[in-house]
Amino acid sequence: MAVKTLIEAVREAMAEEMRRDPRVIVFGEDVEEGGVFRATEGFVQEFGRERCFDTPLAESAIVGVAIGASLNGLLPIAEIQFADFIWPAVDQIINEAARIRWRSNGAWGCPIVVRAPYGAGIRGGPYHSQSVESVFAHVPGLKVVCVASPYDAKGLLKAAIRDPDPVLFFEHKRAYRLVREEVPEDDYVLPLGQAAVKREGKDITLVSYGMMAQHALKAAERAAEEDGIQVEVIDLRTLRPLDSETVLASVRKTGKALVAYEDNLFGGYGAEIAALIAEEAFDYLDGPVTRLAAPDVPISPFSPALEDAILPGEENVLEAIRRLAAY
Amino acid sequence: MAVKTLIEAVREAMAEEMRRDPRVIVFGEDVEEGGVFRATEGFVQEFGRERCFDTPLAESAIVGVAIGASLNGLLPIAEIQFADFIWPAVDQIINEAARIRWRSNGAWGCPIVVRAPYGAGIRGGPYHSQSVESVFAHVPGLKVVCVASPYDAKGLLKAAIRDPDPVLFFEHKRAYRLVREEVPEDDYVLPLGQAAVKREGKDITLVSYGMMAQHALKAAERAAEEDGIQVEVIDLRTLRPLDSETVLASVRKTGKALVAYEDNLFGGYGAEIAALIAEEAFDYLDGPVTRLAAPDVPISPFSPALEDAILPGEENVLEAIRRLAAY
Amino acid sequence: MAVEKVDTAGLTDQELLDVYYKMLLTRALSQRMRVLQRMGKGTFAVSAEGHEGAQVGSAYVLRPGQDWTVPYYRSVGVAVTVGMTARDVMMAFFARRDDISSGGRNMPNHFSHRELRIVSGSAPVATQVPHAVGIALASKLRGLDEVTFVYFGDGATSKGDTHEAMNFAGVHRLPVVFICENNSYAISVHISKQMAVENVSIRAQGYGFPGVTVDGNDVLAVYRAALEAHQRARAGEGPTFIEVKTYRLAPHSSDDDDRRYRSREEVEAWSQREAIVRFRALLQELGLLNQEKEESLNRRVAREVDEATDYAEQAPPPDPATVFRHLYAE
Amino acid sequence: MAVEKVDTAGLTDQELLDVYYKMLLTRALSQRMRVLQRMGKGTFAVSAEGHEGAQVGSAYVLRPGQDWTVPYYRSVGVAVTVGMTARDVMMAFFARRDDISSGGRNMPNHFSHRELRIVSGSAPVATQVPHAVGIALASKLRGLDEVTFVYFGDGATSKGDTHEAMNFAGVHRLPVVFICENNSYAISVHISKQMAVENVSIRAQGYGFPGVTVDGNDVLAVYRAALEAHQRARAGEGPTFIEVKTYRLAPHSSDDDDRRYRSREEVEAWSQREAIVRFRALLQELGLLNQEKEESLNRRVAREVDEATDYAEQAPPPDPATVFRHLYAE
Ligand SMILES: Cc1ncc(C[n+]2csc(CCOP(=O)(O)OP(=O)(O)O)c2C)c(N)n1
Ligand SMILES: Cc1ncc(C[n+]2csc(CCOP(=O)(O)OP(=O)(O)O)c2C)c(N)n1
Ligand SMILES: [Mg+2]
Ligand SMILES: [Mg+2]
Repeated sequence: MAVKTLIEAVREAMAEEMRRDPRVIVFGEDVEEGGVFRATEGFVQEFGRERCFDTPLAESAIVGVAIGASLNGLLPIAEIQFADFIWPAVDQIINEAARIRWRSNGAWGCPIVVRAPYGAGIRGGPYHSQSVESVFAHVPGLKVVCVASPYDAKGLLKAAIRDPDPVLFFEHKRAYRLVREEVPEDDYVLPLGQAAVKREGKDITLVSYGMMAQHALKAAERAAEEDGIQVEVIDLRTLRPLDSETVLASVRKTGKALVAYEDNLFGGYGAEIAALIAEEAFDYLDGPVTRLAAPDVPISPFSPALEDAILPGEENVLEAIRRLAAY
Repeated sequence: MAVKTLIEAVREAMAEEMRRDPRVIVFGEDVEEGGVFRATEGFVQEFGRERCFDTPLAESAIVGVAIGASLNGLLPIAEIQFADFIWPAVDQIINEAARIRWRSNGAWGCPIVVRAPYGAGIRGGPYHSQSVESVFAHVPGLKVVCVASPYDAKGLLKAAIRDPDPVLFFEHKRAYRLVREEVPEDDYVLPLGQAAVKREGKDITLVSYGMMAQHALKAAERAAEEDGIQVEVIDLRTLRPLDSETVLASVRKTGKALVAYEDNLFGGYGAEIAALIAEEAFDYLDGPVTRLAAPDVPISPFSPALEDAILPGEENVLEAIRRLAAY
Repeated sequence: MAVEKVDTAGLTDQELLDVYYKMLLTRALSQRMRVLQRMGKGTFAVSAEGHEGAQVGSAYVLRPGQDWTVPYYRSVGVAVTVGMTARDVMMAFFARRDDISSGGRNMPNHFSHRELRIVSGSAPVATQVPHAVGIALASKLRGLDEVTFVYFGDGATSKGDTHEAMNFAGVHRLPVVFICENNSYAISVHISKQMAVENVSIRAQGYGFPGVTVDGNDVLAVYRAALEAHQRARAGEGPTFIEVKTYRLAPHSSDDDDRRYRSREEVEAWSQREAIVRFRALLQELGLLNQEKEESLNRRVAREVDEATDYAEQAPPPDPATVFRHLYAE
Repeated sequence: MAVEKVDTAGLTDQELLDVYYKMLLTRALSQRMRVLQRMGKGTFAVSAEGHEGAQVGSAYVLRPGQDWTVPYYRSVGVAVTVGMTARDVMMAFFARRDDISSGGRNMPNHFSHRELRIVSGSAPVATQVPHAVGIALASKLRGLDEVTFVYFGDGATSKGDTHEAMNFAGVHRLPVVFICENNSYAISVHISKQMAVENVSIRAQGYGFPGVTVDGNDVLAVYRAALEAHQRARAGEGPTFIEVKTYRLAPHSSDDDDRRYRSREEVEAWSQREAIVRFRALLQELGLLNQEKEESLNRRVAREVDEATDYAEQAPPPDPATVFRHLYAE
C-alpha cells in the first residue's frame, strides 16, 4: 500500500469515481488547470473539458447549477475554492439542496457533492482559514464530512459521490500535504455516518474531527507515554449524520469527555457533541464535559504571531487532557 | 402603560429612534408601503422616502449597502422580509459586517441592524418559518437578539440601533399580533447581553428565548399549579453576547437544566447552552442537561397536520419539565 | 379580409382553442383559490390572473415530459399548459396527502411533477434560475434534445442568482430560455424602484445572447417569441431572455392588499386590455369562437374546477407520522 | 508637432510626472513584495504589475480624504495614488503591529486607511461592491460632495454582489464609479469562460447608466474616463461603469504559477505595450522626461522602497495579547 497525502487521496477518489461512472463531473474555479490545491490535476487530460471545467467566479451559481445538473441525471462535484467563499452559496445549499427531496415528497433528489478546503494554520488570514461546518451540520437534508486523514478522505469521498443526497465535503487544507498515510489503491468505500475510534483508551473519551483529530491522536500518545492517561480518540469524520452510538458508548466506558474542534468555541459543532453527551450519558459522567476550541475571534489573523496565539493544537489538547484527567 | 403587540413595539422603537437621531434610516423590500408585517407603517409619511425606502429585491445588496452606508455616517436598519430569505446575505453578514472592525484593527465600525421576522406557527411552510439564529450567534463580531416579548423588543431594538456594532434582530413573527404586554411610552433601553429571569423557581432552570420562552412561561405556571414544580424561566433575549452568568447562577441553584428552542434540535443554538452548563455547572447538576426542540426535519411543513406534528409548544415543554423533575 | 392577415403562429384552429381553454382554466383556478382562501378553506393563495397570456403562450411551446419546466409560485398557467390538472392544483391548495407537488409540504402553487419534468421550487425568489441552467447544462453534456424554460418575475431580475445563472448560461451556450413575467410590481415595489431601465431584456446583451420584450397581453406574440427561443436552443445557439410585459389583476397573494399601492384606475385600465379579453376577440374574429362555443368552454372549465375542488377538499391530509420521510433517499 | 496634439487631459507637467512616479512606485513595490516573498520574508504577495495605468490613471482623479476609495487586493497603485506610503504597503506585507491597514490581521494588499477614506476590504471577491454603493447612498442622502470609486477584476463581474450593487446604484442614481480592471484572467480562468461578451462595460446599459471600455495601457485615457465619471457623479447624474482593459504581468499571487495557463509569448506581447513603457515614451515625446530625470525618478522610487522595506522588516509584530481587541467597539 502506498503512502499518500490528503490531496492525493482526494484526487484519486474523484478520478476513480469519474472512471467508474460517466455521470460524475467536476466543476468550479480553476479546476481545468488543476485547481489551486491541485485536486483536479490531470483531469482535463484524462476526462476532457466536458467533465472537468471552469465556471465563472460565482459560488451561488456553482452550487445552483450543480443542483440543476443533478436533477437531470448527472452527479456533479462542485468545488468551492476555499470554504471561506462558500457563504454566497449558503442559500442554494440550505434552502435548495437540503430541501428539494423533502419538499417534493421524495419525487426529486439532489446527488451533489460540494467540496471545499477548510481550516487554518497555513497563514491564510481571516479569509482562507475558516471552519464552516457547524452551519451545515445543523441543516436537516444535508450530509457533512470533515477530513484530514488521507485514508478516510478517499473512502468517504467515494461514498459521498455515490450518495443520493447532497454531501458537503470539507478537507482540511493544512493536512493536504502534511498528513500522509497508507491508502489502498483499490476501490474501497467508507460509509458516511460512521465515526472511527482511532485509538482505544479507558480514561477519557476525546471526540474530534478534521485536523484537530490529528492533533488529538498525537496528544493522546503523549498523554499515555508521559502521564499514563489512556485516551480514547474518536474521529467523527461524518458530522451529519452523527454516529452518536460510538460517542456515547465510549463515554459510558470512560466517564469523561473532551470535545476538541478548531472552530470558534461558542456555538461551534462541538457544542452539539457536548450537549448530546450531557443529556444521554449523564449518569456515567465523572467530570464536566469539556470543550477545547479556538477562542471567539476571527480565524485566523494573518500575522503568524497572532494566528499561533489563537489556533488550538497538540499542546492545548494535551493540557486539556491533563486537566480533565485530574478532575 | 399601554398594552401593545410585538409589532407595535417594534414599530415604536424604530420610530422613536428615527425621531431622536437623523442618522437612522430603514430600508428593505416593501417598507415604503408599511412592510408585509406593517413594521414601518406610517414611516414614509413621517420621515419621508429619504429615510424609509424600498430597495430592489436583493438581500445581499440590502445588507451590503447597509454596511457601506454605516461606514459613511448613517445608522441603517436593513429589513429582511422573512428570516428564511437572509441566506443570500450571509456572506455580507459573516465575512463583512462581523469582521470589518476587527480586520481594520478598530479603524472602521459597522453600526447596522438587520431585522427579520423568524419562526414558525403561522402556516408559512418551509420558507416562511425558519429559525436562523444559530448560524449568526456562532459568529464573533456579531450580536444577536431573538424576541417575542413586546416589552423586551422595544428596549432591545433601541439598544441595537444605538449599538456601534452589527446586530441581528430576530422577531418571532407568530408573536407579532399574538403576544401583548405593557410597554412604556417613554424612551427606555434594555442592555444587549442581559438575560431576563421571567419567573423564579427552585426546582428546574428552563433556558429559552423567542416564542419558546412564551411557551415556557405558560408551561412553568402549569407545572407549579398542577405538579408543584417550581421552574425558573430564563429568557435569554440576547443570544450573543450570552449572559452566561445568569444561566449558570440559576443552574447552580436548581441543579437541573432544561433548554428549549424552536429550531431543529441538532446543532441548534440550545446546544451551546447545554454544553456551557455541562461544563461550567457540572458539579451542581442533579440530572441530565435536557433539550427540547423541533425534530430534525425542515421547519415547517405547510400542511397544518404536519406542522402541528413537529412544532414544539407549551405541552411539550410541560412534558419535558415533568420528565426532568421526576429524574 | 383583416382576418386573413392574422398571424396565428402556425397553430391549428384546435390548438388556438386549446390555448384559450388553458387560459380560462388558469383564470378560473386562480379565482377559485382566492375565493376559497377568503372562505377560510385554505391559508394561502397566489393568483395568476392577468398572467395567462405570458404563461400559457410561452409554455405551449414545451414538449411535456421532454422539455424541462422550472416554474415559480405564480405559474398556474404554466403548470396546466404543461399538463398538470385542475385536481393537481387544488390538491396543493388544500395541502393534501396525495398532492403530487409536495404532499402538502410546500406552499400552494409550488408546482412539481417529475414525469412532466416540472421541477420543484421554493419560495425564495430566483433560486430556481441556476437550477434551470444546471438542467440545461446536463442536457447539453448528455447530448439530449431538451430545452429548459425557467420562469420568474421582474423582482427576481435584481437577485444575484439570476445574474450568475444567466452569465453561466451565456458562457456555456446552454439550451435554456429565461422568461421574465414583468408585471411592474414586486409585491408593492414598483418597477421604477427595481430597475433603471425601460426593458430589462436589454440585460441579455450583457450575457452574450438575445433578449426580447413582448406584449404579454398578446398570447400569440408570446408564443412566437417562445417558439423562436425554443428553436434557437435546440439548434445549439444558446439561451434567450424573454421579457413578457404583463400585469397581475389580483393582489400579490392572499396576504396582500394591493389597494395600498395601486390605483383602481391602473388595475381597471389593464383589465381592459388583458390577454384573455384580447384573445377572445381574435378567436371571434377568426370565426373560431361564438357565444355558444364560449359558453360551453366556460362550462367545461367551471366543471373541472368544481370537480377538482370537491375532490381535493375531501381528500385526506398527510399523515403526521410521514413528516420524517424523504429527508434523505429511502 | 505631433507633440502639440497630445491630449494630456488637463494635467500639468508636474502632475504628469507625478502620475509617472506613482506608476513606478506601484511597480517597484509589487516587484519587491514578490521578491521578498520568494526570499521567505513574507508568506504572501500580490502584484499590481501591468495594472499601473488602470490604477494610477483612475485614482488620480480622487480627492483624498473627501472621495471614497473601495479597493481590492490588487490595488497597490490605487492605494499609493490616494496617499498611502511605501511604508504603509510594506508594513502590511510584513504584517506588523503598526500596519495601518489591519495591524497584521488582514492579508497584505488589503488596504485600509480611515483618514484617506480607503475602506477595509476582505478577500472574497466582489463583496466590496455593495459597500461602495452604500457609501455613495450615504453621500447622497447626507448631501455631501463625495464620489466613491470601487475597484474589482473581470472575475468579479460574475458575482451576484456586483450585479445587485450596480442595479441598486442605477435605481438610486448614486455617485459611484465602478472600475473593472479587466486583465483577461481570474487566476487561471480565461475571460472567455467568464463572460460571453467582448466588453463587459455593455452591462451598464442594463442598469441604466453609461459603461465605457478604455485601454489600460493608456494611462491618460483611463484618467479622462475616470474624470468624466467623477464629474457625472458630482453633477448628480449617477454611476458610471469603466472597464479598463489591462493585463497582469506577474502571476496571480505568490501562490500561483501562471505558466500553467498563459503562454510566455502572450505575456511578452503585453509587456511590450504596457502602460509604463507607453507613458514613458509619451513623456519623452513631450520633453518632460530625459534619461537623467528618469534615472533620478528611479533612484527616488528605489530609495523609498528600500527604506520602507527596512523599516517594516524591523518593525515589531503585533502583540498576541491584542488579538481579542476590536472585535466590538471599545
Ligand atoms: C429572496 C426573497 N426575498 C423576498 C421574498 C418575499 N417575496 C415573495 S414574492 C416577492 C416579490 C416578487 O416579485 P416578482 O419577482 O416581480 O414576481 P411577481 O410576484 O410580481 O410575479 C417578494 C419580495 C422572497 N420570496 N424571496
Ligand atoms: C468569492 C470568492 N471566490 C473565489 C476566490 C478566490 N480567488 C481569489 S482572486 C480570484 C480571481 C479574481 O479574478 P479577477 O476578479 O479577474 O481579479 P484579478 O485577480 O484578475 O485582478 C479568485 C477566484 C475569492 N477570493 N472569492
Ligand atoms: Mg412582478
Ligand atoms: Mg482578472
